[in-house]
Amino acid sequence: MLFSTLAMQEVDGVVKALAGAVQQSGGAAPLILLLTVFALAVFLGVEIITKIPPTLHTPLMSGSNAISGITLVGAVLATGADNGTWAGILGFSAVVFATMNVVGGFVVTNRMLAMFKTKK
Amino acid sequence: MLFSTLAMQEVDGVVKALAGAVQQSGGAAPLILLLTVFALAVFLGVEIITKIPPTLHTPLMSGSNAISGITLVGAVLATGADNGTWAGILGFSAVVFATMNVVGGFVVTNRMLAMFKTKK
Amino acid sequence: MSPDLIDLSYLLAASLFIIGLKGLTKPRTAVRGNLLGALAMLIAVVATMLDQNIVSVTGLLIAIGIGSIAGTILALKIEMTAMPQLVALFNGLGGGASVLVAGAFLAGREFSERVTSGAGFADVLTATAASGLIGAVTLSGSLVAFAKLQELKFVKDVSFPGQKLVNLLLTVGAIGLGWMLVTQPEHAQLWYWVMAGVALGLGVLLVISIGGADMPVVIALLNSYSGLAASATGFVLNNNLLIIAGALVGASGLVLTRIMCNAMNRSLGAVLFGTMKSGGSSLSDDEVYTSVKSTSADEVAMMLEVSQTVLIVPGYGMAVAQAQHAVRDLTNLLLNRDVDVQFGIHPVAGRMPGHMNVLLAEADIDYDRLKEMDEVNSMMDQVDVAIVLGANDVVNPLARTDPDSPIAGMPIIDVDKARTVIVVKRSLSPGFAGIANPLFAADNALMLFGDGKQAISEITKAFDDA
Amino acid sequence: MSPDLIDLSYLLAASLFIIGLKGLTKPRTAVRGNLLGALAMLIAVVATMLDQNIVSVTGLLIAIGIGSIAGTILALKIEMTAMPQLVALFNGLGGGASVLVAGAFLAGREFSERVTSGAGFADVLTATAASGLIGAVTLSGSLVAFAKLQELKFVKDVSFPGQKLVNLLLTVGAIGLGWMLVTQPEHAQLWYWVMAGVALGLGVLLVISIGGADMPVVIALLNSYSGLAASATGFVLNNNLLIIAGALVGASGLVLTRIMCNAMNRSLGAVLFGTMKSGGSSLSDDEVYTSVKSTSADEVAMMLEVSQTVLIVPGYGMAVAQAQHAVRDLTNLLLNRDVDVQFGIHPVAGRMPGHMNVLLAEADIDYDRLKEMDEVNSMMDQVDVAIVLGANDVVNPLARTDPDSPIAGMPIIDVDKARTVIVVKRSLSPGFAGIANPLFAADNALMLFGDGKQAISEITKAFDDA
Ligand SMILES: NC(=O)c1ccc[n+]([C@@H]2O[C@H](COP(=O)([O-])OP(=O)(O)OC[C@H]3O[C@@H](n4cnc5c(N)ncnc54)[C@H](OP(=O)(O)O)[C@@H]3O)[C@@H](O)[C@H]2O)c1
Ligand SMILES: NC(=O)c1ccc[n+]([C@@H]2O[C@H](COP(=O)([O-])OP(=O)(O)OC[C@H]3O[C@@H](n4cnc5c(N)ncnc54)[C@H](OP(=O)(O)O)[C@@H]3O)[C@@H](O)[C@H]2O)c1
Repeated sequence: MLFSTLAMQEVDGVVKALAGAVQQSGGAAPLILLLTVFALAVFLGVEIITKIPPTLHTPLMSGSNAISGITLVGAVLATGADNGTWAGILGFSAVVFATMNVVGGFVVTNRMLAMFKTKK
Repeated sequence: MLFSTLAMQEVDGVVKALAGAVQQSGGAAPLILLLTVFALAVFLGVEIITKIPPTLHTPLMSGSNAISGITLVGAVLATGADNGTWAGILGFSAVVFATMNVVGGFVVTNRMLAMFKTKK
Repeated sequence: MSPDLIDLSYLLAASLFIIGLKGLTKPRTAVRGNLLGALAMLIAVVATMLDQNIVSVTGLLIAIGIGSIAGTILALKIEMTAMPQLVALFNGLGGGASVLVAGAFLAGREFSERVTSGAGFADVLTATAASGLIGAVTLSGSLVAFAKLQELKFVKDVSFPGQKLVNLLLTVGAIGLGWMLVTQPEHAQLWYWVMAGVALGLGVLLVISIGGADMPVVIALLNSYSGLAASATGFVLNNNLLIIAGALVGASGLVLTRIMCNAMNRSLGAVLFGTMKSGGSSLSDDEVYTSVKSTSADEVAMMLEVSQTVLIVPGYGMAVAQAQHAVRDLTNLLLNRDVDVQFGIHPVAGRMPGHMNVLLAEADIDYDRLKEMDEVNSMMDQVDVAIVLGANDVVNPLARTDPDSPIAGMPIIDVDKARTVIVVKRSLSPGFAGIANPLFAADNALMLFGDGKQAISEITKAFDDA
Repeated sequence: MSPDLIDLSYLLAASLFIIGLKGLTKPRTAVRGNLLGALAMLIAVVATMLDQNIVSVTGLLIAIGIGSIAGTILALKIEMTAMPQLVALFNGLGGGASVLVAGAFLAGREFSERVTSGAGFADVLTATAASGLIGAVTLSGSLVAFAKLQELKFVKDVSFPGQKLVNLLLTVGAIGLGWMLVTQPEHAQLWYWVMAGVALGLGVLLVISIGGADMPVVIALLNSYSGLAASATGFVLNNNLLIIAGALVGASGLVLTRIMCNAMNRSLGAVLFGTMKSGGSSLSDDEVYTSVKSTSADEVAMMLEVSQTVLIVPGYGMAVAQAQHAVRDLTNLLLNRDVDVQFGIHPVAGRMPGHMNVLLAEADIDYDRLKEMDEVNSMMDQVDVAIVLGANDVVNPLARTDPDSPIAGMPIIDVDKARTVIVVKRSLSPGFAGIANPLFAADNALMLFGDGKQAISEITKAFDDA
């Protein structure tokens, strides 16, 4: 008797938990998901770069530097929302900085790479 | 006429269902996160394999085949919860199949690779 | 175990899978890579089982026990030559597991609750359909590939007019049934199993028409499918680990398929759409074998004595005859007498990629002597005697000359350009692709009929006595 | 734009970043890779701006306009030789942006609501602290690197006793302040800015003691940091795209750092902990330059006439003199007279990795003639005349012989082992590392004093007249 009641309770718990687990990503799991994404991207970055010829070290450095200016997206979000003057100023400066990083980075990389082009 | 109306209704249903799925999560859409994880893993898989010597084709095939037996985790979840006899049978068979895939795959890969070992 | 801990274990397992897979791509780290993969799997399964939700642990353990024992026995008892079919079989089981897991999900309590509640979950249903469809194609396709490689009598190359159309119809039908599943979740199980049935048929038809020579490519592709099926199952269960591991295998399988296609000069498209040319002779034996000369072990030994460079090109026959140790002895003897010995390894010699490397490594032959096809072909004019040991298709000049042959365009080892070619095999019967080989009748070719191991031993003996 | 569409755009952008980064690693696809990266960034920014939550579009556009114009002008106007400092500068700006964004988050409305509600969000706070800390170190460190490379007068190599201890204290202090931020969210802004200030100081101290010769490694490392800072910002804002792009850059920067460390024979650990040896002469000029012989363009031309193999080793001086076109003319002339000309490219010749390749490519010199260090060193005994053109540190034999020199252990191009060495430079003054070079006084070495471009032109003329 007691045992079967216990089992029933357990089963009940299980069902609830399973239901929770399946919808989970809204609730408990986002941090883990974000960490997973981070880990995968790190592995990917390592794999991609591992065999690069010295000639391309500098273009890669400046090109990937431009990519790291992705903070621009964060800056746009920060300045865009209505968050008061102080946050606005911070956001505005962040956008200026990040844009310089991004635009300047891609342009200078392109300029550098243009020199390698085989001119026939 | 009739046909097109029916089709329209059907499509409507699917769109609503899809929208529902996404909203249900609240905040960051889980489906997108899962898709992101999937995409990253695909990129990673491609990068990792691109330069593999022919000697290792078969071990890689059987080793990665063993990894694809990860369905085992799904099978364990399926058989573990109390879902009725039919689901239980399906789950049980799935566990047997997947375990054979996993265990057999790793063992046979190991056996194959053991032959390459330099015996001094 | 708390959900967080489980998630962390999954993240750890995923990382280990990645590192393991990477290890598998380098000879030095391959063994460790494989073990890391196994460790990752162990962590994943144990973490899952420690989940409080798991109720019937006994049943689970029984199932795992059965699977482990069966898998281990198969893996340990199988002949080396039968490895490829074993991989195909395991692969099919993996696909089958995906079908069953998705099916169990539809039969489960949570699913019926969600259907009753009327909440939309088209994404999960789509993933379920994908899991079932891809899994079923993988299952039946792999089993057919298994049967073909095992040369089971009841499986023939089947092709009939309109086959492509039938394949297309089945594909459309299976997808349509999947669509019904998504739109009518009340009848999910019905649609699901019908769809799975159709997909099983599709898998059979897709693979059954493909010539055996292309089987390694098919297996690599099916391997990729089984990964994708696992990934789809991950979307069904909202499980990251399944998604990642499945995607890794899916992608790497696809890349491997492409690499192997290049090695055999097949287009990936032709594989994907099941339109590879099947085997079938374009020239009759009588036409080809007009002037075959045969030789003896003594004569070969004499030729070797006056040679400077000997090239050995092994093939499936060496595996069958288990001649690798005899080859090692001959090699050592020749090297002692200052005859240079090299091995020409064709990427698809034997019945699995790397088959020859495995066997020669088993016999302790120096790794540096195993040369890849391109390298060997560029030094062919310096080869005094080329010994073709149980190889056939991989040295068949028809690949270069006859655009209608089933191996047309496959790069071969050009032994016909060596000074003298000795072909060691038991008869004039064809190899895997089932076609005659004009090499055997070439002016510079001599046949040494007999079992590979015995023939090589005889040569060694004759050479040693001389 | 609906949240879903934005998320999908982010996924697309992330994929493009990956493909672009991959493209950047191969000469053939590098240009396209860079453009794909830019496209991805455009998609990401536009998608973000179409978010309904964005209120003040005007301000945003102004900020973006300012940044774009300033960035473009800098990028287009800068001398090729000043590229490295420009990259350092941009990198610092990126780090600074991370500091500001995390700061803006703490100053924002959503944050104060969450603090008032009392809901725990230690993970987000940790990410905020990381973003500020790493970003600030990147900012100040990059600016110092910029100043050093630009050779600004007010930045000297600073090192004082107990520097390591101070660095350690600052690191611990910054982390401690971050911890305060996490535990006392009410005072988050206070702790945050104090922490950022300490981290700025740390960045300065870490980089200021590092010798200029190691600067490229430092920049690669700071580049990696700026990626990690962006990733941390992604955790703050719960934004996948930032996490992925940042992690890609973080990882690739680290790998690049390691590759460059290997090229310069520095340990990664020494870079990470800011303990690289600083420049400083170990031998005085008088000791080294006892028997320097100088020569003339005519004499060199005569030597070239009787040479079969000429090796040109360019360095920073070629960049300063813009001598690459003169070199091209000399090369073509020599080739016409059947003298073989090769180029020895040291991985850190010049002021940025690949600097020499860029310049020589600009002058249309055949890519195949540019040989990497190892290859050149192994053929050095066949070189009749080695022309060292404005290079100094990369051919300094002290790297091999003097374990106390700041370049000790760096692999060099062994021109001292060629038959004759001609060194073209304006004086005996040292190169980047600031140390004397015994090569100039070697028996087989002749100095040709003068500006690089002019000297080479004179040689060409003398050779042509002969
Ligand atoms: N490597 C892979 O991944 C893989 C996988 C599946 C299929 N394949 C296909 O298999 C073929 C491989 O070419 P291959 O040249 O290695 O082999 P093959 O073309 O199949 O020829 C093998 C030859 O070995 C001979 N042989 C069999 N047993 C022997 C014994 N005991 N002693 C001596 N000779 C014996 C046979 O002739 P007798 O009967 O006259 O002795 C046969 O002609 C290709 O068509 C390839 O596409 C490759
Ligand atoms: N490649 C990189 O990534 C990078 C980045 C930063 C730092 N570094 C460091 O920079 C150094 C590079 O070595 P390096 O050998 O290329 O250069 P270097 O050691 O800096 O020597 C350059 C030499 O060029 C001469 N020079 C300057 N202007 C000249 C002109 N107009 N005509 C002729 N000669 C001229 C200078 O001597 P005079 O003044 O007597 O003419 C100087 O000795 C290494 O220490 C490296 O670690 C490299």
